[in-house]
Amino acid sequence: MTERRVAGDPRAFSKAEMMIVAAARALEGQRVCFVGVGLPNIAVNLAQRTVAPELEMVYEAGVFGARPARLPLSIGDPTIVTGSTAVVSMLELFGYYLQGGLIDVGFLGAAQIDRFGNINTTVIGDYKHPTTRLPGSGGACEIAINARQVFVIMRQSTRSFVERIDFRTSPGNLGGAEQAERIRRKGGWLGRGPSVVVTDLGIYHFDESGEMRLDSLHPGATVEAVRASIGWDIKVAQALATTEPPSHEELRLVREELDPGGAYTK
Amino acid sequence: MTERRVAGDPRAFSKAEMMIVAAARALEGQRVCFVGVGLPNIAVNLAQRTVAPELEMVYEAGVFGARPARLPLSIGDPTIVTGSTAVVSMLELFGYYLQGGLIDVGFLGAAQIDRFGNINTTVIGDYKHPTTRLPGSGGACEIAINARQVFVIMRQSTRSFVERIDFRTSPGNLGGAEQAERIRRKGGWLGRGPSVVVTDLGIYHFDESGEMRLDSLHPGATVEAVRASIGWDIKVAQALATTEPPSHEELRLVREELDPGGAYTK
Amino acid sequence: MAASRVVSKVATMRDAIAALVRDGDTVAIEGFTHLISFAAGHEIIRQGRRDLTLARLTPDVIYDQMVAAGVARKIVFSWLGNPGVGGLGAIRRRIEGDIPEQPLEVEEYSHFGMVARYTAGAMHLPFFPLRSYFETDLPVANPLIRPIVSPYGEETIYAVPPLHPDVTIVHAQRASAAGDTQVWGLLGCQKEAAFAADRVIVVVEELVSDEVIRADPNRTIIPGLIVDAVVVEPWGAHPSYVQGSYDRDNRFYLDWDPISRSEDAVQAWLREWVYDLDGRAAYMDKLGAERMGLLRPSASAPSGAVDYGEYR
Amino acid sequence: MAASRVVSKVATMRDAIAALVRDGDTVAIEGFTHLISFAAGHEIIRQGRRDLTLARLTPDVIYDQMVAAGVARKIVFSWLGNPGVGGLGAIRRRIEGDIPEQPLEVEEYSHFGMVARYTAGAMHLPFFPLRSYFETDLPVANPLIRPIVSPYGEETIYAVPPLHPDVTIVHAQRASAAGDTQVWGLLGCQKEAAFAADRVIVVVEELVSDEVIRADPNRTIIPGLIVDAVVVEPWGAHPSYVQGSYDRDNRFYLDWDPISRSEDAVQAWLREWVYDLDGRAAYMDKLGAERMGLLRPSASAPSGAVDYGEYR
Repeated sequence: MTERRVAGDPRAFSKAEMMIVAAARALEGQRVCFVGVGLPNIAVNLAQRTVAPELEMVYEAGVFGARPARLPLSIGDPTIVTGSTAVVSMLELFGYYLQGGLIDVGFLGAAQIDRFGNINTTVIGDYKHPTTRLPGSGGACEIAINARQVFVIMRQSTRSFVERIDFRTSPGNLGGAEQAERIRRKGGWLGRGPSVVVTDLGIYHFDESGEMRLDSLHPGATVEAVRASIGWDIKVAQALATTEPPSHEELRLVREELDPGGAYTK
Repeated sequence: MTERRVAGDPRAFSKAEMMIVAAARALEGQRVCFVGVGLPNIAVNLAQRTVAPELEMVYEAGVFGARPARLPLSIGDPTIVTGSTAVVSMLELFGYYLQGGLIDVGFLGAAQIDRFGNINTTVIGDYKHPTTRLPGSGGACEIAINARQVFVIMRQSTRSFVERIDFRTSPGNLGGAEQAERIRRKGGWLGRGPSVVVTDLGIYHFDESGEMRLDSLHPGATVEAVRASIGWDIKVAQALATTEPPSHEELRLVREELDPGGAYTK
Repeated sequence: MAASRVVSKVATMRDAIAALVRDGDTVAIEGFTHLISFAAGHEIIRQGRRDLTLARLTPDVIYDQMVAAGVARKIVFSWLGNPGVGGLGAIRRRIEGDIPEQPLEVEEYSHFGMVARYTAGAMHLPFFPLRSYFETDLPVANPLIRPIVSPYGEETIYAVPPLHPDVTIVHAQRASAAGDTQVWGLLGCQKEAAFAADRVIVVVEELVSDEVIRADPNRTIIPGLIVDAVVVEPWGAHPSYVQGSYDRDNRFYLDWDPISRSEDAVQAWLREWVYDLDGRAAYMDKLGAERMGLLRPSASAPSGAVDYGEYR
Repeated sequence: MAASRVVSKVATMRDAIAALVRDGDTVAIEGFTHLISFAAGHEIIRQGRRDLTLARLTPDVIYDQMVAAGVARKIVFSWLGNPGVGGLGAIRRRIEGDIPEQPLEVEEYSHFGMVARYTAGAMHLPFFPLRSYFETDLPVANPLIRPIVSPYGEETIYAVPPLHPDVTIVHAQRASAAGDTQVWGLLGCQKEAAFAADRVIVVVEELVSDEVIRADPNRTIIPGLIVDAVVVEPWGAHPSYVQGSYDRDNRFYLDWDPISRSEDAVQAWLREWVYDLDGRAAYMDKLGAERMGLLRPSASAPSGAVDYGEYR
């Protein structure tokens, strides 16, 4: 069954599966997670079924404490409603839950990210005359500001990990940790910004200067492959780890329960 | 049975009953009424049972379209909830219904009123060292500003109808119609201010200068009695009317259905 | 007590759109994933409205279709996509300048910004304050997002202006003939969008008696007071969904992706599914009973009842 | 999916107040006529808390009792009275200076102002804007009510600052052991007061399973996430009421009027009904079954159920 994913790979899992599993594991010990659209959705649902059974999933559509019986394709699916703890208006969700400071982790995807974790999901090219029009902020801008910390999951390439993002939709560590700290304190932000980035090649955290650092390589990935797919000179941890491959149970959950159609893991 | 109310009165109704009946009649043709605490409560409930069966009663407690099965003693009684059209948070009631401009008539009581319909329900005497501490604004301040028009029901005396109120809790026609119009327009107020005052002696409207004018005397009341209980030189309509006495049905509703204990009509 | 004589606001979709949606209007068909009135959007296309400003947090497939049909000159939004699937081709082509004869203006916020705009509209406030937009390019892209200084302690946050749609259209599980409307499941910002609007059309799965509404007043999200028309249109939200009635038709959203990539395919789809049909009943006939059957919930999940008590 | 291991927050009233209400705290016992936790107020009196700032839209009889007992140094409110009856004597005497050894500071708003303050607190906003206070003496009496200029078009309206209670206490029909709380009937501003608070105590008529809550998630007003203690105290709102369970005890409110006029009578009442009893069960015993019987709703008024549907 695993063959259809990565033919010939002895470990028998895809890069997308590794990314989703690693992202889910990052939620261990977290309590309240705001679930972004796309890849975060499957990662957070996997975490609730594995490392974080007490995780409260918050969907911007207005749901607190979701218990989806199936993986929702959209983040406003009826399965996130039935059996949830609370369904509230979006005014309350964004006002009382998010801006009120109750979200431990905001889990976002991104089209472009820079070394300080600033995110673009708005346009490629000039705003008024875009080469590519992307979806825009949705809730990402306020999640990045108000969630206590931000996790990011995205595929990496020189088009997505760039020296300079074309539009800043969601603030990360701005121009560096010192500036970001000063501005967050002055503005009374509740969020401390980005803390983990999980890609199809590895796991990154942010160092004291607020800059992204490769801390763990996924099985089969190399530092060279990482460097070749990042638009700046990426910092690499001295004690670079190797990500534990997906367990049988993690793969089973992804393949049989969460994404039997392979929409996320192709 | 009427004897216990006004012994010896050939017409057999009390001044309080006349006041409540006249106030209820003033609601004829109105659609949405915000019901203040105290006398407005019985007047509006009577109106819904007589001249204004389609009247939508709004209670600041968070009820739209109340159909009280009994007269509520307090304006947060359970009988205003059961069978109502909508129960909402007070944020929505005050924000979307009142400030949003959906209230045709705000029906208020008052401790002091001046010739321009400005109202005091806060203190008698100095604010910091009051002779008498009154309840305060409650919702009255915002009702006076945001309801399309304001009706007032109160007993009159030289202590309540005064040349100068001790504290302006709820704005009426300020220093006169011209000033009030200018300020309302500049401030984008939705309300046009007070339009009717009903007392135990008569019915008042506001003339072009924004000043109160006696337009109708209740049966048994005299202009002299009115003048003796108002702290300024009250204007009296040239064509002074006499208020139609309460009908048998109006009295029956007040005495048997709405206030069998006589709490409002003593 | 005297019985209230309620005037029925029940109308056909055709009559409601004809009477209440006008060229040049700002129209909000709201509903976050849940309860999106595709039926109303299709009727607006059929009646050939022009120069609309279309407001919605997530323009979704319905605005892709409406923009493709040429009804809009502008969209006001916060997230532009086919949720969980991809992009909205018809809208993107017009924004990216591929169809120069049909330019499309954009006015862009974040989700909370859009919700706050409707809320300011509903509350008749000149602005709504929020802690979004700090250190982003959004206030540069949209100068209507403005800083505001708190009167307490000099803190600066951001404000958005009120949004007052000329018409808000919402789909709901049920309403009375007077327009008192009840919803369960995701509430989105329909209440705020309705209170902010000049005119309101409610489209429902089921018309119910006043007694059903009054038995559970805490479920009422929109009072008939602000409703201009009640359209009874079962399945009117397809391919969006109605909690407890039918599922989101994810296959439709997935199928839209390749259609949306081609202007010709979109126009062909509009001919087949909108112009050549006279309304929602014909659309559902064409969709077919088998597809509808697949969208039924797998089982019922009753809420249970609560007791309000009689107080006489 | 993995079952979530819920930590129970169920506590006795005595333990909850002992652990969560501290001298000098700002305490909000909210509930507009409906669901006022008299039981919590009495326990605070019994435990002899001091220097509290008591916030509430309508201080009501419960704050009259608490102020008479000397727990408060200040009240924050918008309407000070015994609704439908008259005044609150113990509070008035202290404001009017009749008991100079127990001065009582006042900070006064309008209803919408208080609601807006809790809302700003819940939303972590530095202020909330509103169209009240124009041309009144309230901003003079309370300089925390301040003008604010809109960033759109120069319009000036008013603002109020956030209110962040140290503890908010609400009564509700039901909650789970985790603190997920559901209410029907008047909602007041309990949700906003709870989200604005640092600590939250929920007092309920009935403890229910997680399944009851999750069967109707639209009725949840407070998530267990923000709740510190769940106290199961049937009749804990008397003489206030619980929709569907018991009526407002209007006789109690009427009887309070003459008591409240005399400081001695108030102190005697507190001895008899608070200090000499060890909790709510003893209070209800003393009130008696006959009185309780009179307060039952005259009949049930069921809401009816709705269907959320299973989606697997």
